[in-house]
Amino acid sequence: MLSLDLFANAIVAGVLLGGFYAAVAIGLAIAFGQLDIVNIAHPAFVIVGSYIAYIVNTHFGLDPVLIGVLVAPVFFLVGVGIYRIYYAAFERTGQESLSGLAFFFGLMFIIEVVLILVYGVDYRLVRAGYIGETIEVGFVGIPLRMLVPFVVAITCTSAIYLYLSRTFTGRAILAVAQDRLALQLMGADPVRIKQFAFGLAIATTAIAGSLLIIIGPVEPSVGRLYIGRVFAIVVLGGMGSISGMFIAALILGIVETLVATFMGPSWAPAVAFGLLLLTLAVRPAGLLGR
Amino acid sequence: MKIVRTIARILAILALMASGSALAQKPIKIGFSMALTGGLAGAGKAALIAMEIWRDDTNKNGGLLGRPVEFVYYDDATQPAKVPAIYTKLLEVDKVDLVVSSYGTNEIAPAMPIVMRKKLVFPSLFGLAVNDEFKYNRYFQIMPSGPEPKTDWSKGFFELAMAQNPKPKTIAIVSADAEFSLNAAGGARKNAQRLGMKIVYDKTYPPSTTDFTPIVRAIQATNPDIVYVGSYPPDSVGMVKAANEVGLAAKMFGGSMVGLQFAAIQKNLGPMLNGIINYDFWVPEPTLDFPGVKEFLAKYQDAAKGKGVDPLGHYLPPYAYAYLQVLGQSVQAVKSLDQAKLAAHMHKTTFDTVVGKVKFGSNGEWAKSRVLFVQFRDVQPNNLEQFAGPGKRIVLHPKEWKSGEIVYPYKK
Amino acid sequence: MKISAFWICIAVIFLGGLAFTEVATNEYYFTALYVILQATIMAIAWNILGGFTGYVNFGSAAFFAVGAYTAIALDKALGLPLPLLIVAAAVVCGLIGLGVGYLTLRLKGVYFAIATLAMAIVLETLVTNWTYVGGARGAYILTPENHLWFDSYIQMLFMLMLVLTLGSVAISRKLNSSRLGRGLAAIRDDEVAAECAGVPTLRLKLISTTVMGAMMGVAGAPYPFFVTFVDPVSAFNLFVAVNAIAMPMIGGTAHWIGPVIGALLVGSMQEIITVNVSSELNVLIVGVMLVLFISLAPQGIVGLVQKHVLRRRR
Amino acid sequence: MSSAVLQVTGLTKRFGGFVALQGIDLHLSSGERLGLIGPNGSGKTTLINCVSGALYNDEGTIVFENEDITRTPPHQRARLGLARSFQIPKPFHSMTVLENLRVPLEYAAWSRSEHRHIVDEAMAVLEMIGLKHRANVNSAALTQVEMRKLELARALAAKPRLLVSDEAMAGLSGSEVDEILEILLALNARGVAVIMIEHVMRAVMKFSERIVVLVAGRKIADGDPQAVVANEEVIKAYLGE
Repeated sequence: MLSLDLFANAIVAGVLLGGFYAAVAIGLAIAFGQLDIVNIAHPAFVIVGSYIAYIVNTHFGLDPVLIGVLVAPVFFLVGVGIYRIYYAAFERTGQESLSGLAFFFGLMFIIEVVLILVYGVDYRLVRAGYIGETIEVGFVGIPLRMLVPFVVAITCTSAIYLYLSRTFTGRAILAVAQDRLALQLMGADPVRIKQFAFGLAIATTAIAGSLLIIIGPVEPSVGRLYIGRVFAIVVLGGMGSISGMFIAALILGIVETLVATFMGPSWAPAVAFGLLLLTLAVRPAGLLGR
Repeated sequence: MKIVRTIARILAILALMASGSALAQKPIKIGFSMALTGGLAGAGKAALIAMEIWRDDTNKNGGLLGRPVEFVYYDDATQPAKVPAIYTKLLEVDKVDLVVSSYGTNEIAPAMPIVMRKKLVFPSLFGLAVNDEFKYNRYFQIMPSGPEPKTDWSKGFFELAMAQNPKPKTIAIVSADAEFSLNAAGGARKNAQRLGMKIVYDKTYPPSTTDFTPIVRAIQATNPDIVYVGSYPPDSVGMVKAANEVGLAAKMFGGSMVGLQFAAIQKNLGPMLNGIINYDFWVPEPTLDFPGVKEFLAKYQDAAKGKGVDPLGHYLPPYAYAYLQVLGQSVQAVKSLDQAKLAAHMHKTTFDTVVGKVKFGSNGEWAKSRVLFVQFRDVQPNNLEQFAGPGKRIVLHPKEWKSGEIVYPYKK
Repeated sequence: MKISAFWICIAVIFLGGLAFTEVATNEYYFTALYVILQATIMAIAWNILGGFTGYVNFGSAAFFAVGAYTAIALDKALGLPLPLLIVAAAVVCGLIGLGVGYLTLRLKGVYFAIATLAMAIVLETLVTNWTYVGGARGAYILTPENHLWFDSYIQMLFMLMLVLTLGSVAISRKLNSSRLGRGLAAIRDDEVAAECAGVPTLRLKLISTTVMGAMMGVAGAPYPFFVTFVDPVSAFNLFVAVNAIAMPMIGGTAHWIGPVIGALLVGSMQEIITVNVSSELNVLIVGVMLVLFISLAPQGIVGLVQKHVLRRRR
Repeated sequence: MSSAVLQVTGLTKRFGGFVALQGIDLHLSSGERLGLIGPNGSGKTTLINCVSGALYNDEGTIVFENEDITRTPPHQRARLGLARSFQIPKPFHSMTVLENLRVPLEYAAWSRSEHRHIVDEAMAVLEMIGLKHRANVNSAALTQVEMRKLELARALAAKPRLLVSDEAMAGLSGSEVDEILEILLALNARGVAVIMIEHVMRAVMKFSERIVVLVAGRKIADGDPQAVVANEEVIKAYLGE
């Protein structure tokens, strides 16, 4: 049963899947990891991204990834707007943890239901030339449907990683998580920085959404399936750490695929979340905790 | 003046109520719950459109027993927990005369105890083997799975397999962790064992699975002759794509994949579907051209526009129309709403419907299975219209409805 | 004197419920009320941990489902009567709650919330793969013929649920307005300070999570007999979890009456909207109400009333 | 050494590889007023965290009123009569000032005293601390100095034998510092031993009967305030070389 090519294929598939998970989780790694905003509606925004990719793709035949990139600025503005509400209602009064959580919980349901009211619950798909094609490298097959999201995810993650570590605003975002005072001394307004960072976090969901719909069909409540996964990844990766998040996403992808291949897929979610529970219980700081 | 007018009005109403003619005009209310939101809403909404077409058709022809037909229905949101409340409300508050079921096993079963307590006939829409548990003699299932639903379901698939030369010896069974697909897979398992096939892979996967390639690869590694899949729409799509990408080398591939019957998914998958042998209930092949079905579909396709439901409506809507036809024809035949008489009539009669002749067995399932196994053939990319006509989904089984020969192995 | 007023209230509601079963013949009311009462117990239970103690539980549906599945398993294995099934569900879910309580040793705030989410998924996977209770296929429970002296089974279930709800209210009130309640509130406000003020935080948190778990199990145990068909997807329904959070938040989390008000209000509204308009709007309205209340009236309805009363007094 | 309230012996605390406290010995007699000083990061807060139980020490023992409390959880220590206040006030912000005091009265002091008139007792504490007029105000609405007072009041309500006051005066004005100082002295007059951690040297010198100096996790001086302040090592640690 444990043949080499099966194993190699499982690892490759896991890495590809993990890359995609990273694209979904990166926005949360910023919002939750850096800004301490528990945006449980994050996957719902991803689904909105998927729907926009679906609509534009069906009407104009644009490539989904391109749509995601084009729509990202709009999402950025939406994110800024949401942060303003969030700041005014919760953060300023210092009751963000519990109430903020419930706020995003409600937001998630509103997004989902509005999508259902407008588009129904049918599964939506996109068309793109590469869907259905496979590259064979030796005995390892790489479906382009998974490879494209992986490449986009890597690009996206590295861009954000570089942005956070190399630019002034980026470092200010990192600082917001750790030392507000230092940030103020640097002459930056923490609220503006957080607003920008949250906008950035939401902007990534536009791209993640387009990747999701490339991989498989999407309907409004699919997002719920990702809540657990993305939080697992961010926590496993150690909250603020982008590289930790990426490694965690890969681990989750690989574990899920290995379990699906060798133990039976029905145990995959339990293993993934068992892993999360274990991490939380043994090392709450995650893999590369701050 | 006002008082006089009021008294006059009351008298008029009383008179109306007393007179038989007015009573005859009182509509017959048919009550049901339907999944108009939630996971099964796509199907539920399509069913509702078909049912409304039946209502309008019936009323155009003078209604039932000379009375117009009226629907009372509520959305169960695909939540079984809502169903009991809806049916009690239908019976206790709305005082409906007849009830029919919602769509799908999970939404039908919770209504059963309430319907059973009131001893009502219960025409049901696509529940798999619900009555195996309840053994209710007034339950009638329009889905043609056959007298032993779980095993009859996939019998045709295996008969097709056994007719090949050389006979396939090994089989992989994979299904989603959910009610219908597990039952379908369970039936397939029994059939395979009965035929002495070797089951080389037998696993389930959770509905939340994103990537199916690992599963297909694991199946491929066991090198089965046949791959039998029980899946729901999103995973059916994932499975077909993954099979295509991995280059699944089985000789037969398909089975009980829900979703491949829907036009939008067919259009998206396009040529990837070619060769797959999957169950279906109605396809536009000449052998299945039952009286009335074309007219019905024309009305449906017209009504479905812009409603976000299946635009062609081959799979479920004719049956949603037919289960009301069965009920309506029975009411007309026994000339009353007496539930016992209706039940007796439904048990003994062969009904003529848009889905052909329907005869129920003693457990309320079709007396003889008519699960079709169709093979996708010659499908072109990105084209919805092609599925409206014949030639793309060839009926291979049962023999009476056969419209073409099997392509075996499935990828030429 | 106040205590007796509360108990008189409880007794009146109980007798009112009994009288209702005598008077009303329309079974719909009992079914609808059952759903609302079930949501009320869930809301009260969630609030014991979430509102009083300050730990957000996203896994309410898991406790509910485990309660339901405990009932199914024991009904199938031993054919126990319903009251014993409820006790068993309370014990099982209480134990799970106890385990969750130990999680709080290491996990605070958001981490705890995420852990409960993960726990729910792990439990759902376990039940999905547990074929004895039907696994993913679901399980049927045939409604028993016997319904004591009530006219129908649903009337009996309704009275049972009413008694359980009243019991939950009493427990919740006890936990809220006693010395224990102040200890829980201290934990919610600042756990370290509470510990230093002599509050045995771990023990109180364990009490809190155990009571919460047991109560949710109690709410779930009669569910199979109510719907007659249970599958993991419907039992682990996220909507159960949402309601359990939204209802106390809308009603007000700090006071024991908050979740009761929230559940009765939102629950009846949901029932009316489901029947008259559509279920989508129903979820939408719950979502919008939740967001509005949290942003504009974080203390919930109870908070609004308190504010209003205080202003009047001045 | 007869009536020791607190006896810390050889206390060591490490965080990973970093040694925060190294073999600290600390003795406190009943009713004594001790000042604990040291530069930032010298381990003062870690030491009182170990004493109050928020952290467990890796080596050494802590004996409180002849009872070994080295492994006793913090709430048990509070019940024995060991109270602390926090550097950053941590009021129970959903409660009124009065209710804030009920928590320690009902928990920490519960087993050691009569508890028929919780409200009266709480009011008495508030009277002493000068917060009586604010009793029914929500604690989140207090001013900074009132928060500090509440912090002390809550520690007092635990009816302690030993109070550890962690920088209760940081950032307060001169008159406010005097107010707090008065409260602590009044408390001490009732026989409660006090460890005061403070950067305000004026207050420390005025208050302490004895001063202990921590530098980089080690105790470098212990004795009469004047003598300690004159100690060369202490001056070096504070002023640098």
